[in-house]
Amino acid sequence: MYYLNISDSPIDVDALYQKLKDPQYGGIVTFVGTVRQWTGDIETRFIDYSAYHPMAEKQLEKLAAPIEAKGARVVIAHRTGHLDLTDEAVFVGVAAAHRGDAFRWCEYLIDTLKKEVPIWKKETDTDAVRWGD
Amino acid sequence: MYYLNISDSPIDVDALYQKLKDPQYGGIVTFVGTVRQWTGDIETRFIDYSAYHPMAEKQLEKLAAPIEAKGARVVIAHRTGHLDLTDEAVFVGVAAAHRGDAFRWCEYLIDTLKKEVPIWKKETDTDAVRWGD
Amino acid sequence: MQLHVKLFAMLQEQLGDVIVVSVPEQPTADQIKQAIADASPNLRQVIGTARIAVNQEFTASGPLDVGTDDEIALIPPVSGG
Amino acid sequence: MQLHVKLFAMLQEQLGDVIVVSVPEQPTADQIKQAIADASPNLRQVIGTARIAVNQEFTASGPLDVGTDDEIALIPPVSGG
Repeated sequence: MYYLNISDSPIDVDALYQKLKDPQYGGIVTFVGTVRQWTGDIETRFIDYSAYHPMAEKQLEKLAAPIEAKGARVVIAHRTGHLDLTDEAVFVGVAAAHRGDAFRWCEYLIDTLKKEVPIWKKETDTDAVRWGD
Repeated sequence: MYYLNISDSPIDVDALYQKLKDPQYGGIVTFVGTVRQWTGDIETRFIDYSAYHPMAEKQLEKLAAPIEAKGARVVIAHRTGHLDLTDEAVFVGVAAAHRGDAFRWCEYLIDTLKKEVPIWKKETDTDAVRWGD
Repeated sequence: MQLHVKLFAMLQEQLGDVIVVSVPEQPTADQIKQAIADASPNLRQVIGTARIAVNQEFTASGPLDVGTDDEIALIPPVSGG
Repeated sequence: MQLHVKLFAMLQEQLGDVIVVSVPEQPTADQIKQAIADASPNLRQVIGTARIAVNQEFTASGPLDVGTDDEIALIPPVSGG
């Protein structure tokens, strides 16, 4: 069964990874998005993430359910609040019997999360504050 | 700089993940292959992996170097010896500025590792012992 | 009909948690957005790129069967991940 | 010329760590494999699917400039990962 979490707590990558381990799966693909220092010439100091919580959680369920229905396991966590450089903002993990599926579904989940889940970043860069990306 | 390891020691997923974190990278994709219980009707009890060590390490370097030359970081570990169900056999991680690249390169690395790196598995299933897959 | 519309991100910073707008019965999402933009013309561009959610679901085009009991939200382009 | 060829996996289990075979000067990989298969006919099939490595590099087709100082290995289909 999928595990989904949006909260201000730091993302514990190892604990989330452990939720994906199971004798029935041979391949586990994870994506972790961290706060990057440079985007071209723009230097980021920190990021604040906010969410429309109940809707964001519903949207994650809509993403996870069809992948789980194919027999895989899905773990997604997104952090909100204040994040410093290299802090994990998002974890998306898929465990599946076959690795090709795990790669495809993990990338689909992060791509779709970035379009369909109401979470916003407010980036404090050295020169300005920027919403979005 | 890449980190490559082939040894009998258990794979410490979290320690390997930590090697991929860096302010210059925003996306980290990892693949972990674990010992799966069922392959169709065949039930696996445990697996022994062996390697042609110096050549396997050279082959991993040949895989990692061109990806690192594109500005990414590569971490690969393969365990040898006796592995039980759910034990990690292989870890392949790529950190890159952009997540699409990280997904592509991680999958390329595991696909190529499975074809070009002299490591062998001897699977002890409930009905028979099988080499390869 | 008056609707309470939840706001988020830069719109929340500029306009507060909720904006109250007057719209026709069974408004379309575009009519709701238009009413918000009319009240905040300097934010017209970002409001234009936002989507309307009703009861925590993105809406399709066409008239929305919404009343004062429904939870309406204006969702600016998301940027999680 | 006599070559010492390292063996791995199921071939190592069946035939030991090293097999010594006689091959022409500048043998091709296929000639080395053929010499090993001639010595172990019941393993002909797996030897046929194996590759030859010289000094820890897979070989291309064509004559190999190998002598007794080179490290020759017979690499059965790999199955790591």
